[in-house]
Amino acid sequence: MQRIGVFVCHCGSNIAATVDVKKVVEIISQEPSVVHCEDYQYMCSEAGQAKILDAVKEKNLSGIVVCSCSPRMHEGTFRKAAERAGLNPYMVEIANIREHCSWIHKDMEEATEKAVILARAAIAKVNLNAPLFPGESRVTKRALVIGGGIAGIQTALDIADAGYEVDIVEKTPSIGGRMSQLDKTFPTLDCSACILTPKMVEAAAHEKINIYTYSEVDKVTGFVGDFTVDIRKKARSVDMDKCTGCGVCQEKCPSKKTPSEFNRGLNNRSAIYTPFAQAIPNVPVIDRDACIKFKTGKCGLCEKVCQAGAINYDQVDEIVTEKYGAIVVATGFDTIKLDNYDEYAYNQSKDVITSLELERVMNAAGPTKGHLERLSDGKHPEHIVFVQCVGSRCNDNRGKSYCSKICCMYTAKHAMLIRDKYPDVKVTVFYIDVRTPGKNFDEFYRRAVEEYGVNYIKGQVGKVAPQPDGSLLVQASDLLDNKQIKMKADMVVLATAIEPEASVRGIATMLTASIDTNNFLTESHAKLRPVESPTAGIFLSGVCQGPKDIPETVAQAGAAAVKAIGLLAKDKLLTNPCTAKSDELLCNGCSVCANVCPYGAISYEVVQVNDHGIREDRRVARVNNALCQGCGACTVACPSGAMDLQGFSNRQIIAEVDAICR
Amino acid sequence: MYKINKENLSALFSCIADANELYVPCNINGSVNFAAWDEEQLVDLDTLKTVKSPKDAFFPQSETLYSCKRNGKKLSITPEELQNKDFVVFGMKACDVRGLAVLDKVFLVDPVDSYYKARREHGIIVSLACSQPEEACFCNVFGIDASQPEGDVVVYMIGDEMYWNAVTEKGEKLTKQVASLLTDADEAKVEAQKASIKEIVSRLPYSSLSLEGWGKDAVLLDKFNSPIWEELYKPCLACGTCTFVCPTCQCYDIKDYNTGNGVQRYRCWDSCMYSDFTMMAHGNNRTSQMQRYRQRFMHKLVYFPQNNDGMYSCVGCGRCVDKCPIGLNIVKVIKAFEKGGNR
Amino acid sequence: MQRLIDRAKELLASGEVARVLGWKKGDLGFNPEPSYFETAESLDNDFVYDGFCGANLSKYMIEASKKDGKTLVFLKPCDTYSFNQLIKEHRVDREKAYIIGVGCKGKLDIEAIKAMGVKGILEVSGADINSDCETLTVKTLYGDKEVSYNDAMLERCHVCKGKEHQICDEVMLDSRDTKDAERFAEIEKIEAMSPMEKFEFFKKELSKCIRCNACRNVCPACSCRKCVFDSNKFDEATKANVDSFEEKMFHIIRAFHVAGRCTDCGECSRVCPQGIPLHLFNRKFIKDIDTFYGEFQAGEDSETKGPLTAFTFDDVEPSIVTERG
Amino acid sequence: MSMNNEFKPKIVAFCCNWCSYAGADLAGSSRLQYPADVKIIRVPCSCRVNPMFILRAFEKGADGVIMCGCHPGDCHYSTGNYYARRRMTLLFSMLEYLGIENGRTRVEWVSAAEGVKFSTTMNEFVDKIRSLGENVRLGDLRCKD
Amino acid sequence: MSHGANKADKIKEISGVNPLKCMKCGKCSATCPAFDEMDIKPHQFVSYVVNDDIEALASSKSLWKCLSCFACIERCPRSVQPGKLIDAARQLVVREKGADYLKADEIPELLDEELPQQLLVSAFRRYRR
Repeated sequence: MQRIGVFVCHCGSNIAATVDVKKVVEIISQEPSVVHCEDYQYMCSEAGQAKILDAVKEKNLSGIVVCSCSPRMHEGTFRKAAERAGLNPYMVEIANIREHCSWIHKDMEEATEKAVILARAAIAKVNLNAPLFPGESRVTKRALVIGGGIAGIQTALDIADAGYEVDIVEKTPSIGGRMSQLDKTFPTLDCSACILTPKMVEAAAHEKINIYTYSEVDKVTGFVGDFTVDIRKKARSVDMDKCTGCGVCQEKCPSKKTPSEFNRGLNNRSAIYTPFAQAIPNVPVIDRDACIKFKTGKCGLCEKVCQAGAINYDQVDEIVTEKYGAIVVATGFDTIKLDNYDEYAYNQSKDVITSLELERVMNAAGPTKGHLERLSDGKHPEHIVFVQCVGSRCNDNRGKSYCSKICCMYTAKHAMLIRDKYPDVKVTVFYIDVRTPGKNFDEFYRRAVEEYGVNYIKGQVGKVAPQPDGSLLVQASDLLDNKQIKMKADMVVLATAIEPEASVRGIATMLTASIDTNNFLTESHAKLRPVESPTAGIFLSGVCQGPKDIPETVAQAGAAAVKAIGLLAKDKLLTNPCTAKSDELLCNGCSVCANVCPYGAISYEVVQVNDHGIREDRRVARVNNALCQGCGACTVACPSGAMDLQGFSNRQIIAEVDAICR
Repeated sequence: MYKINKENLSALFSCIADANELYVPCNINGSVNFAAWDEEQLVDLDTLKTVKSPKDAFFPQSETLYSCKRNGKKLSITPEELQNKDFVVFGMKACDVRGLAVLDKVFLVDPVDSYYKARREHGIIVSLACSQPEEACFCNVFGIDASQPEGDVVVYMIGDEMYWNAVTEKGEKLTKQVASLLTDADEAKVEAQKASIKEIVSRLPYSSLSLEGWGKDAVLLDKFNSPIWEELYKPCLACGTCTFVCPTCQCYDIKDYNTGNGVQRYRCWDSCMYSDFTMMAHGNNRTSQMQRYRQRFMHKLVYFPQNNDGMYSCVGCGRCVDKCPIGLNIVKVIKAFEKGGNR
Repeated sequence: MQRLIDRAKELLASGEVARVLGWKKGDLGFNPEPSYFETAESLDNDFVYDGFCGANLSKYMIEASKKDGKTLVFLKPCDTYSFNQLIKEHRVDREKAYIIGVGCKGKLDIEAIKAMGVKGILEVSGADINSDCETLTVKTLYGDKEVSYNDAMLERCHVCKGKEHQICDEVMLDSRDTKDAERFAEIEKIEAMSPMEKFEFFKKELSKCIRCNACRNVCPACSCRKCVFDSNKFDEATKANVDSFEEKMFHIIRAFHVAGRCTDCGECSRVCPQGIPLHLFNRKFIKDIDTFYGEFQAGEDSETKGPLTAFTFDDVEPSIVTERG
Repeated sequence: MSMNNEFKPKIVAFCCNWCSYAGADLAGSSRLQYPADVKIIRVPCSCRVNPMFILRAFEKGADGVIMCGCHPGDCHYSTGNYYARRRMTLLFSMLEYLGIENGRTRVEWVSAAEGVKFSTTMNEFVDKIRSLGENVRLGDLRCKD
Repeated sequence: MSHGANKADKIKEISGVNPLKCMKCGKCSATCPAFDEMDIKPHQFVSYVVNDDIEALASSKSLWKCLSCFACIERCPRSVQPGKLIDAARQLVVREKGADYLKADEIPELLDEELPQQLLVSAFRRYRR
């Protein structure tokens, strides 16, 4: 039995005006295991805390109950006081007789009776409290960034600049990501390559940054501060160290019929290729599915022309295993497939394109060398129609329920650029709402309308019909005029919804990071912890967490970096001691607890147990204290009661229930 | 010897219940067990064996021994009152009555169990001869005569009549109480029924079961160390069905129930099949199911007879034979040893 | 039956399996017991397989999985659900089992025959798996009786989940469709009662409980090494049947612990010495899970997450219970 | 302690630390009254509430049990209340099936900002329990004296 | 509850549509082949139901100009599907006018050559009970 001291706070008159504090002391003094009970004006004051210290010494207390305000207010205060008195801080429980009692009741008799019951519940709990000690775990001072787009690059640079090692894993042959595909960026219209390329170069050159391109994360184990990651370096068939990036191989390669991923399939590339001219590293890869040498065994032209002797057909995938303290996910996005949107004739007409394809069309390094032309016949268009919200804001199973956020702005950008470069081209934009929250964003959109004469029509396009003459008939509504419009266009550009990169689901599973129904990674708190995953040590950067534009992505990338740096700066992590604990003698090893753990904190191992004389090997659950956040989901899932939560144990809660119902 | 027409049984029960608590076999949602009689109850005297034996009436499955109440830091203790009213258990079978003799050997020897003793003193047994013994019965193996049970009053169901024969003083007293409902009868029909029962008993599948090698002359260690146990126990589920339906199992556990303001200390039947049976501070003295399984039968067939002048603590009622979920039973144990050379 | 013995001997002889988990003849002709066989002789002498071999052997495989070598086990179609579920819970080792799926023509309940008033049963013929399973001839101390096979079947066979084995290495012997009742009909009947009627119904049933734990110990889902009701983890260790509450607590929690894991194998109801229809608890949870979260049959496979370890964002709220009236 | 014979229900409220307990605190600091019959037990998350706790409360004499947690989607531990929701739905349905009066149990999602909702909910719940009267179907008689 | 609200509720009930889901994109009106013939346009239908103005809908020309081609139902991104609302409004009107609204014998007279076949097919499909 514990030796418990109970301290009843008046909180000035906040408690004492409604609760008969003296009477509470009188009744509670009679409780078994209570060896000390007193009341005081303000328990949280220095003098109040001193009373705890004195009582612990004089009466040799082993547990403390403070009847006062909410534990959310002063639990920490009293735990520290107990610690100063030489007690384990977790031997303190609070009976909330202010927020849950004196403030909500008027009748003194009733409130006093309730205060006594709340105190009894706290005493019953303390009787079963045990000292708890936060665990420690070490931190590997190295971060992994998954994804080499602008988000990943920025995060890596920020972490590296703070002095920590960073590895970037990028699945394509080059870093750069979606931003490298863009022509110009809003709202300032700088050339995307001009601002991105220096960052790419900086990342590549940074002594603390190590880039794995054409690589994927294969396996993740471990936990915050101590992750172990297997990175698969896919066989490039080109020796990174020998290649000089001269490009001769790509010129000579006879297989040139593979749609270029970088140009969104608008033109073709060779089998040995770098995705784009400024690629980093500037080392090509051989696409083995397209390469004649790999398909037929004959050819080998690239090997012959390579003066550096860098071509190596025998290369195999290589697994690199590294340890990290923090992992940042920056996997980015792709546009959705438009197969279900027949009405826009995307699959029927080459002149109906997505906005991302338009970026490539407008780009000097793109398939049309930057000339605005119809992809069907190369003709100069006279009229271009932009359609907003294609697959965004839908709840019809064809598209996405969310707003893709960036389309309004890039459409204004496209319209403006076209009108600027080709004043003869008529531009019509069909919109539902124009959403421009952001610095200088609405001004930008207004410029498109006012200075560049872009025709914005409120209404949605219902149908795009390719005509025999090669033009496109656009049928739409004009809601403000209450008319149905039919107009001819030469090109139609679809502001296609964006969605998280398909690979993110697998990555999230490996990281045990939670993911929402749209495949966006879930943040730990929507408002207060927007760049942290609920899984400790995992941070979110860029569109993998939700649609955002470049400035927001860069800001979030920096935020994620800071959170990661904050973690890496620590030598050791103190873990919350109120974690789940499994009794291995009771554990069935059935995995039901692991199934409900949101943190992947439970693993299984086979151990030899001595169950009352029976020695056998058993599969039992192990809770990793560094990962467990103490929610208790496992404790209820566990049928045998093997899993219990320290600080909120089954017996403690039952004791509280009993005390209340008594 | 008296008799009463079966039509008047209800009046008889009512008359008995006027002055005593009365327990009779009743059908409750399809299962027949002894229960306190009232007019609503569906009395069933045709079913040979109640699921639970009537030992409940003398040694309840759970009973409070005493209560503690807390008042501040003070405790007050109130012992439970002992049975102080007469009660009648009507319809016990020969085996059930013998079961009580086994319990007496446990509870009425020093130190005497006052709770049990009070119930024994106040309990009046009206036993019923078994007109239709069933396949699992083997009471004859233990020298029990199903046709002529022990008890304070012995009754026989013959045709439309129930024959009533007071055997003891208690029985005479009860007979007086219900005399107005009884008429005189001769013993001829009863004797005929006894003979018929004996004939049926001789044809029972277990009637010639041999207990050779068991009992007070058994070589304890040979039995204990026999490898046969290792084979026998394997299908056992370790449930307590056999012990809880048994008329002679007498093991109990004592536990506290927290009522919020105090504690009720009660005892309840325990089963040697349970993994925490006789679990003590130092641990458990039987750690495997084989040991627990062996304990049950060694106790019934060896230890008990060796400590009680050869009296087996099995009465051959066959309830465990009927009720074991996976078809194990004491008869199979006896037979296995017979086959295995009776070591 | 001889085919089963022959096949078992073959597998023993080839060394494919180290032992056979099957059935040993009883001493009354209707009380066979689960048993291990390690030799051809013991199979010849003692092995039996008939309509009374109703127990679910899958739970025995927990212990068998700890032994060296493979165990040949005979599983009925419904047992295989339990076996799958046990694989899911890592309680049995698939590699340690050689499963012969045995056909099923419905399993018999000696209690059902006794409930028809048949007393002093000595032998039951017509229960052989090879027979047409239409009529049973019961030889008793008091004369012979004929009983319809169907009327003597266990409750579970009337609401059979089907005669497909969910997991096995080979199938032997034929099955016969025995389903002639709706699985949830009983539940619906109770659901339609008034609260007072429901309460009285269950009170009466549960007051019969003697806490013998047969339901728990036979249950393949109750495979805990130590049950919460036997440990002090919840301060709920109890053996007494002091008053009706403890039985409620025990049976509700037991049903809750196996919810989403119970395959509805019906063993609990089969073994209850007091004839409490315990499946009414488990089946209620199954019905609710089906209604609230989509149809789910535990043990159909050995991977799918159970309904209580999964969720969807738009699951029904608990208030549905009040709202549906 | 009470002198009159008015029925004073015993009501246990399990509140998750992050939303509902804070919501109850807010109800307190906003001085929103609700009956003293409600006693709150703090748990880290609604998923920590074991059906055994609820039955235990009834066993020991509670007349009503309510569980409050973060709104679905807002769980501090991301998924806890989704599990809790399924568990409680099934448990409540079972209690109803056993003939326990509907309404003795309740789940309500209360955020840290919903002091008003907390207080309204508690008022409603206490009213409901008062209308149902004493819990006689689930208690253990031994606890009544 | 007002009479109008009753009717709007009825329409929602019959159609199974929640008009509040509408984000006013106008795609229904953009795809409607009978747009020009309608006095109340498909997208306006939704607002009329939201605003309980059922009388106006019931007396509108549009009600009978809709071809039930289901283009708006197919393409509505918000599952509001004005075609279903129109259909429900029609049913309401038909029910109110009762059996006397149109006798089968009168139909042939009312048909003219230019009447789209699709309308007939769809009418039969809808109202054959």
